Amino acid sequence: MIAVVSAKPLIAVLVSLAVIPVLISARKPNVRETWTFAAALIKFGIIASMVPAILAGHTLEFTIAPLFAGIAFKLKVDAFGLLFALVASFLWIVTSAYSIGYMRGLDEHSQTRYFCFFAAALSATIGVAFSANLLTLYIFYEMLSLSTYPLVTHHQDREARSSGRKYLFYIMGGSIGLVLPAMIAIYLIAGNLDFAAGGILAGSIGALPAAALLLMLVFGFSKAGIMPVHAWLPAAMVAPTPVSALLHAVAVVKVGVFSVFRIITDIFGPGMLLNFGFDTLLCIIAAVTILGSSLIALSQDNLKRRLAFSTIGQLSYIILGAALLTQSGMAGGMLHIAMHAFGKITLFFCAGAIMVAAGIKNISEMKGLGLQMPVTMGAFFVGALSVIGLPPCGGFISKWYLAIGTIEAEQFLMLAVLLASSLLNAAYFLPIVYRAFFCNPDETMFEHRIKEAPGWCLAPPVATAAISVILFFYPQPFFNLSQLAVSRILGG
Amino acid sequence: MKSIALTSVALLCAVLIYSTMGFPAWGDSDSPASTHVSDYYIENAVNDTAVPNLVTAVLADYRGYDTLFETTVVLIAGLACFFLLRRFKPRQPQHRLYRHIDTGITLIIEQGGKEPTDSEEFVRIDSRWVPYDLVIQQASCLVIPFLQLFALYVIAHGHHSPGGGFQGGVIFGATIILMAIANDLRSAARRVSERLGALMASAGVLIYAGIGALCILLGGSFLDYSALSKLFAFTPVMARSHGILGVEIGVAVAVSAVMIWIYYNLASAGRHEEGL
Amino acid sequence: MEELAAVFVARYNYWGVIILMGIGLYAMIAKTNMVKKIIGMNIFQTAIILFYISTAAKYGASIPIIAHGHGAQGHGIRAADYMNPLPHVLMLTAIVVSVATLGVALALAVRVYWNYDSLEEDEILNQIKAGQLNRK
Amino acid sequence: MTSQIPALIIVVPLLVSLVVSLAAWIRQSLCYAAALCAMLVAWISAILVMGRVINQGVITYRMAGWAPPWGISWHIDHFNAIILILIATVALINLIATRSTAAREFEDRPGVFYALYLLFVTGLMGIVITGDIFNLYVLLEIASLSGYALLGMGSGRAAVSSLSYLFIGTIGASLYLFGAGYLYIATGSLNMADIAAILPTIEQTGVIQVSFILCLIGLFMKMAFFPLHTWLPNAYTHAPNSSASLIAPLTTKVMIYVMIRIVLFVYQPEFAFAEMDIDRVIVWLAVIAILAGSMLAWKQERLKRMLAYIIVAEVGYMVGGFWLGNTAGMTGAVLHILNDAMMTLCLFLAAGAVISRVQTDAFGALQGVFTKMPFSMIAFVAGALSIIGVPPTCGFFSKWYLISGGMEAGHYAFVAALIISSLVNVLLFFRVIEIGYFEPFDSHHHKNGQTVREAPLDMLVPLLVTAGLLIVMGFYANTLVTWIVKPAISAATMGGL
Repeated sequence: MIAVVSAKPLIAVLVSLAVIPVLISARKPNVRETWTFAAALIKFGIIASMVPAILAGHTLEFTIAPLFAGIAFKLKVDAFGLLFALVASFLWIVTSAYSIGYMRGLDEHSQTRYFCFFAAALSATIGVAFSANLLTLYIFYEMLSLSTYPLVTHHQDREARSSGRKYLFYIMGGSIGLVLPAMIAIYLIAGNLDFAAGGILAGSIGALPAAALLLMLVFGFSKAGIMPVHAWLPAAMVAPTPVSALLHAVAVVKVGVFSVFRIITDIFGPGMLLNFGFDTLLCIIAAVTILGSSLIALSQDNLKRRLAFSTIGQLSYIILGAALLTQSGMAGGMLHIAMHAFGKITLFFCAGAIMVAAGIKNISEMKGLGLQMPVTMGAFFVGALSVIGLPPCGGFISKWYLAIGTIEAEQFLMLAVLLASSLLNAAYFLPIVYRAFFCNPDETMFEHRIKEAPGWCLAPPVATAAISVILFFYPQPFFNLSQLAVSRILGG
Repeated sequence: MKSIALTSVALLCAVLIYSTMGFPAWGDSDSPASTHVSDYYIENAVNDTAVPNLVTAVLADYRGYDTLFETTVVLIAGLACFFLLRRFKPRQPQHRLYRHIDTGITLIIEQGGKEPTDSEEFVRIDSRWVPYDLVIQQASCLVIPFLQLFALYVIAHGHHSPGGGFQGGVIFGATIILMAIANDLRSAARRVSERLGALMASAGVLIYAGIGALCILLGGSFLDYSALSKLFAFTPVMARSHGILGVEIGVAVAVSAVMIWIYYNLASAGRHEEGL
Repeated sequence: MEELAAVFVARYNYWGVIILMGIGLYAMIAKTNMVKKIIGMNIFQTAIILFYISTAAKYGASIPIIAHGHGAQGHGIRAADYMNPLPHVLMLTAIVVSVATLGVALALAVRVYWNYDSLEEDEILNQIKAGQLNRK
Repeated sequence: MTSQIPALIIVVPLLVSLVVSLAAWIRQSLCYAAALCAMLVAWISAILVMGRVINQGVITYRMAGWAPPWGISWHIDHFNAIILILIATVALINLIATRSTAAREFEDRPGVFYALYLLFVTGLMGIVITGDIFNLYVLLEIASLSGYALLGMGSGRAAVSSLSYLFIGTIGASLYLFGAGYLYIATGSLNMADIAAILPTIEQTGVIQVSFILCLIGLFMKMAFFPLHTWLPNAYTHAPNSSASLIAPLTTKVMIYVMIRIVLFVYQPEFAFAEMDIDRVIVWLAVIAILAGSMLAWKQERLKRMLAYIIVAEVGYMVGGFWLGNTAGMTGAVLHILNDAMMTLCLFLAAGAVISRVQTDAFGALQGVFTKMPFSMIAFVAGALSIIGVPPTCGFFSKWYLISGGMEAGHYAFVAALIISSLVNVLLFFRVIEIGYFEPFDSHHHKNGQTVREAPLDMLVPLLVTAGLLIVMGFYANTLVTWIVKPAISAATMGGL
């Protein structure tokens, strides 16, 4: 393993920030959107260009500034971070396209502000993925929280206001109230906050304080949506759909999960967690969230809210994968970051397309919609399959590894939870598809025929759905990265 | 409230009185306060500065930096009173009052009436109750010159006897205030106008600070008067002595002017007319 | 008894000063009239000035002006013969500061009087409260 | 001649203030330019002095050429050099930013305003630079008296608030003077270094203890340490904007500097921490101060008043951090002096910008300010985030040190208070932000058809510079700590506590 000093990670983070002044000064929407696209493409290009080096077993590092004794503001690209960054930056391209269609389609106000903060949020996301230590991660995490606040509250109405409050309460409350003191305590105990395979706390802390710190961090990174700190996510669904799609299905929530994953593997370390038996504790926390959220999702009529609760459950799959502390479990968790991202973003895109074309938000109003919007609902079906974890979609692969992981770890109860949850997933997704394709619409519902959403809104879900399928047959890029990452964690 | 105040103050006093038990006895010439630093002043001040009045020597030389700011504090008080109180827009009175100086009769002139501005025999006053007392006016006329002379003596003789810029300046300022009390604000302001007072106040401190800054230009530290010997044909020790005199003059100018300025603003609530 | 007297004689002026300070402080806390508070403040500051001056005293010493200073050029000056000049110097400064404070305080009091036509704390507070109610 | 550079820091503003007060009677228009030049010179010389301190160590400047215990001398080390830069920077930025505000607020007396402004700055810098406990008192009064005048010039309640500030401030300063008198009786000296050398050698008779307590209480009054804070909110709320944004960031911070200076360099840690044994009590008081300040801020309905109560809480941060008595806590306290001054400046300037356009700072009137004044509000948000302690703004870094200091000392109540206060700050600021951001601009609210638009450039540029500095200081926090704060503290504590 060779640590290569390279400015690439920094540039990858800064690209989207650099484009903000251009966005502000651009008067015409076309220019603004072109620049957003350009930034997204460049960002993805830079991140993709790091893949060969990482696959060759190197890491890329860049120290920006020293912050405290022993901690620097430092970026480091390893396989896991790159996996996440690849997913997020690729989906930004797709989402940019979708944003254009959606924002124009609904004629939203303050589009400049929207694109600016979107770009800032992406910078923060990539920053989290490339953080070399907990403090750097925390800095980007906070940056992400704040840059998404104007996006969540984009509509600036009463509902947005109360959602924004909830969002801040959970996210900032968690990060300032729990993560910050826990982080400082860890710094005082370990002397640094670097992410290191095998953890930095091993051997220097007793079981009880370790449990306290672990819980503070797991619940403090409330973006991961672990129950009971999940309530912000359904509330945040008041945001415009592209925001929900990219940020609340991919970037923001996955940042939370990614942080928890890092805590488990690189701060506490598998050895220590096994010693103290915390793996079971984490598994139970994850299992409760998985089942609980799926049950709640069943009862939601608003499509976006149902998707939100589904997301909460799927996030805990990833945490479950990490908590299993086995080869396949971890690999499954990491893969799920990618697979779920493609599946869920498809679903959100479809929900948005339905909003734009038909103005429908609730599932009960979607009878017969499949006949009117066959492409959209087809993509929705593929996405749903992927999230449920059925072949031929990518979601199957990650769930497969998770299941193997539970067996490896001899946590058979967790296997049962996984299976039960898959059933529940099917139970809340398939009726939507069924209703759309096989129920006859009520007489009054579609008086005039609904057209498919405009091309900008339609192409992205189709593309992501297609990729979901492709990933089933060809998961190698993500699979190789996850294997590399896991071998570093467990081999170290 | 009062009882709480009383008990807490009494408690504080008790603690402080108890703490005095650790003090050296009063008048003990071996106490730290009377030996450590002060002995140096007593034994060396005359050699260092050629000023027999130790208080003056310490005040204007050893601790001249303190004294500079002490003078500045006075200036700040003047500036603050002006800043807070001065009202430039005069009231537009219904009528103007003039007093016939010889008889003491007050004339009320309504708006539009002919005003006796060109006559020597009338003086404008601001309110009917402006005192007019021949005995006081004449007595103050007699006293004021001597008081001012005395003020100058106190300033000039600060090197050898109790006195100096502050004391002299205050006496000088008090003479003008006496004039304002004995006559009225207008007649005092005719002698020393507000503008003059304000300029003198700043100029006085400027003399002090300027001498200090001059020492820097001549290669010494700030306020190191011995550097002045390069400019004049003094020995460094005499330069200190003369520097102290210069500084004292600055202090006197500033203090006297500020006293007058504060009085004008306070006594008239910023209008510079008679009466609050 | 004699010991007690000795203690008293050695410290009574400090005690007096402290009591004077207490009086001033009490006036500042307990009096509601602004001018009385200002007077209390002056008493308080004067007490501290006296406190410092007390430390300058030496038994059997003269005022701190060197006799025949010019001729002797400082030879044979005994420190014990002269009072400590330093506290005098310091207190000259403190006096000036307290005068300046008095001036600023009075100027502020005049402004207060313009606004509220009163120098009584309670009345001013009432007016402030009433003003706030009116605004609401 | 380079040895005279330290003198410029004090002498130039002093001389120019005198020139300005002369010019006020001759040509008012010269005053601003002169004040600006003076602040620039002072700022540059403060930076040069910092450079010399870093390269050559402590600078001792002998006033009038007399050696320390007899004459007054300045003692410039890392600690006061950086505070000098801070004061000069804040004063300079504020001078530029409030030019038009001052012209409006003091239409017929700007000259005297600038004279007092410079004298206030001179006083503060003199407090910081001096090495003599009595000289410190004199300059304290310089700064205070000009401060009373500047604060009292506002309309409405300003005079009464300023007068009560004057009462409490005078008691505080007099108690300090009284404490200094006790010290003088015990040691016979007024020079800080000299006293520090004498104190360990003399017999303890309680005099030193009492002097310590008197000084401390006096300074607590001056720095508005809860429950002696009552003067602060009123004085800052009703003051003219151009003086509030100068005085609010600096006064309390300089007083905390004085406390640290006196405790570490006069009484010395061994006495102050080990013998007096009041450190835990003071940290508990700080905990109460932090919580009370935050809670009281929550109850306010005006921007400046809310900020004033936040200052009360922040004073608790610094006092508590210092009295934790370990290196991390003290580092946090010193760093927070710098950061808090800049944050407060940023917020007060932003509030001033808003007031200059909206005419009031009542929360109800702030509707839609985000759309009308986006850049001012960006700066406001930056200041708010810094107060909350969000990285990478500087507030985060000092909070980090404070919290880790609290953890090291095992004072978990202090840690909890810091965290709670951060969370309350989130609520406080987002309440304001919500009003400005969500509620549409309502033209009915604004009488006389006032067109609310972005603040003028001469106000906006310094404001944005300040906001930018908050982030720059965040990134350079480590540099500040290793180059300046660490040497400052270790000089006093001989490397360890």
